[in-house]
Amino acid sequence: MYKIKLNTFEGPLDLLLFFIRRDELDIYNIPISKITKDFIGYLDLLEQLDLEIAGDFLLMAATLMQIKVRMLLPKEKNEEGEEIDPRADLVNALIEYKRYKEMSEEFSYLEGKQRSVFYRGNFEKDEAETKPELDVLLKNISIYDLIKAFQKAMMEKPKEVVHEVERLNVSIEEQIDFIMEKTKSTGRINFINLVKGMYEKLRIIVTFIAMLELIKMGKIGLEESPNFNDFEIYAIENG
Amino acid sequence: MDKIYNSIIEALIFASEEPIPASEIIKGIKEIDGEDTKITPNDVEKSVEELNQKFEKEENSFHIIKIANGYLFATKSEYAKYIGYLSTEKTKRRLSQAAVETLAIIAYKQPITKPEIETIRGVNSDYMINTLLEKKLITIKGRADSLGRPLIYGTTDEFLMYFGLNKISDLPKPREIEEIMKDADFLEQKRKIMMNEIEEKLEEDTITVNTSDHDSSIE
Amino acid sequence: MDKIYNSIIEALIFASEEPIPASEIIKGIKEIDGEDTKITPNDVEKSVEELNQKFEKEENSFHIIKIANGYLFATKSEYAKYIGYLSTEKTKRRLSQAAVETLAIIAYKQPITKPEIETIRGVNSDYMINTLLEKKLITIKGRADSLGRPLIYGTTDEFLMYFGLNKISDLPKPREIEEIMKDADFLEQKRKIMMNEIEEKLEEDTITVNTSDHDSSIE
Repeated sequence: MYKIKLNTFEGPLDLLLFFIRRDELDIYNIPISKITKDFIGYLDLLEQLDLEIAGDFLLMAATLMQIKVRMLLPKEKNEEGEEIDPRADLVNALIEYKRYKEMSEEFSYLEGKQRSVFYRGNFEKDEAETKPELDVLLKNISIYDLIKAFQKAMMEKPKEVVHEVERLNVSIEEQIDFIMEKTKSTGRINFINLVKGMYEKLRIIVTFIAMLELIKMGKIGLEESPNFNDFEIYAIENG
Repeated sequence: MDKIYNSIIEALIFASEEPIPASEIIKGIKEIDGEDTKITPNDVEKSVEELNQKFEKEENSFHIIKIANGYLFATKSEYAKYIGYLSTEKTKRRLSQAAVETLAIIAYKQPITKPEIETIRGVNSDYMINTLLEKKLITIKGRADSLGRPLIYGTTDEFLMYFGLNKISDLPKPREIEEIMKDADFLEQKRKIMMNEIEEKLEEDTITVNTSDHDSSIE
Repeated sequence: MDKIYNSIIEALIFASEEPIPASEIIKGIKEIDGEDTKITPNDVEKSVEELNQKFEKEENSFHIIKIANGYLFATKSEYAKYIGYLSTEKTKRRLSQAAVETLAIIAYKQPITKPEIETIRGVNSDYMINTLLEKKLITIKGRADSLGRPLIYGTTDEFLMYFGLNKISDLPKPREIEEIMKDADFLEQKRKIMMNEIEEKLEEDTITVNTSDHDSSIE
């Protein structure tokens, strides 16, 4: 019985590092022909197992073959006249990758250590004296949270409520503006007059709520009207 | 009962997400130290008393309380005013969820009116809009031509700065994120099918695949 | 600073569900005791040290740790097995090797774009990035100025919490490249054994690897 891990290789760089390690190759002087052979051998093996080979691996195979060809040609030179090793880019990529791969072992160690740490689980009986005030603070919000919130809002967009709002086309805010304009231009106004010409019952209700809102805000006041079942609305200065 | 159990009981009560009954505490200890560990609900009760005496003596700001369904830690009431400050902070954070939603809708749909925002959110948004205005994350851009001429809102330069963006078109398109997700799903499925095939193939070849280091991983 | 603040600081940290920064502790105390209360982050640090000495001496099962830019109560690891048995919280799965690898690259190279991540890893990383975003271990920090204006990624406070780090600069230092190269005891060592075994096995099974086109040597 042999124990193996086939999903061991995270990608072509990982596989190349394996060959380098296995055969104790000098990473700065990779025998490109041998490593290409091994690499393609591995792909052939996957193929024989009827596995689809990821594009990243095929790209690397092509890169290796290209390097192999360039090794046979006269060396190119850089601006300082030094020969360019066709393997240089690959070597750098391998070293960079190896560096982070090694660090990820450290991360896994930290992860494991942290798993044996537990935090306090229940806070329900902590007494808190002051009532929280309602002030909003955007804390640790990222663009990602923004997109998520938007997608969620659009997905959960209520359908039926929408209908009513659209049909009526009136909001408390608009009616607040409407009342403020009326009271400013006419000084005082009877509620009956205020809603005169409003045919939808809901619009009148919204206007009434807007009026209550304004009273709460201290922007208008009410007074009994000489007319039965009516009252007068007046604007409050500095309100 | 051994004195060491005081600390274990303390740890179990501390970390438990629900008030923990004596029976659960005993279960946890026996599971680790063996079924024949001698510990009774009475021992647990005594341990908790000893712990509380220690907390009293050491002037700790917390103690263990017993409620109907078990034991749990609580801070002492003399610290309530300080804790009150904390819960205020917590409420602020929770509220910020609604603010983010409102801000997100304005950012992506601008220029947008309040009725339009409320249509999407399904709730009155006066408070959120005012708060965002106060924080200068949004601003009034004018009035719409529609009936009632409602105010229209858009984001500010402060908004861009807050999120590290140069211009509003730099906002990631929801589509961009969806594409990453879709690609990812596709790739993952491909990988899974591939791994299944490898495993099947290897089983046929009577090679066992040992994934011991990895079988608890998610991706 | 008055000794009494030890207990208040203890209470504030104990009652906080998230790591609480020294600045928040000071804000909380000043909020209640007045703006002119004399207390500095250094005082808080000293208080925490004194508290931890007490928890050590009194054999409490928990102590205060510094994590994700704040203070938080946590159990000592020797109690993990007892809690682990009863708690569901930590039975969550570990990150896969690929996820940790991607995360390591982002942590050290942040802010970093997806193309940059993929260049280092040598593989498509959509799925990994999406997984890490979902787990809130990374987040979008904005857009790069480079061609195509790709999104840039960085780590979060949740990342620090997950790995038990106080701040990003506490990350283990990557070793110098020369040092890595000298090290004979690298992780591939383990694989070497495993791969030799599979190759032997496959040879036995007379699966031939076709390398005929590629064996012309040039070195």
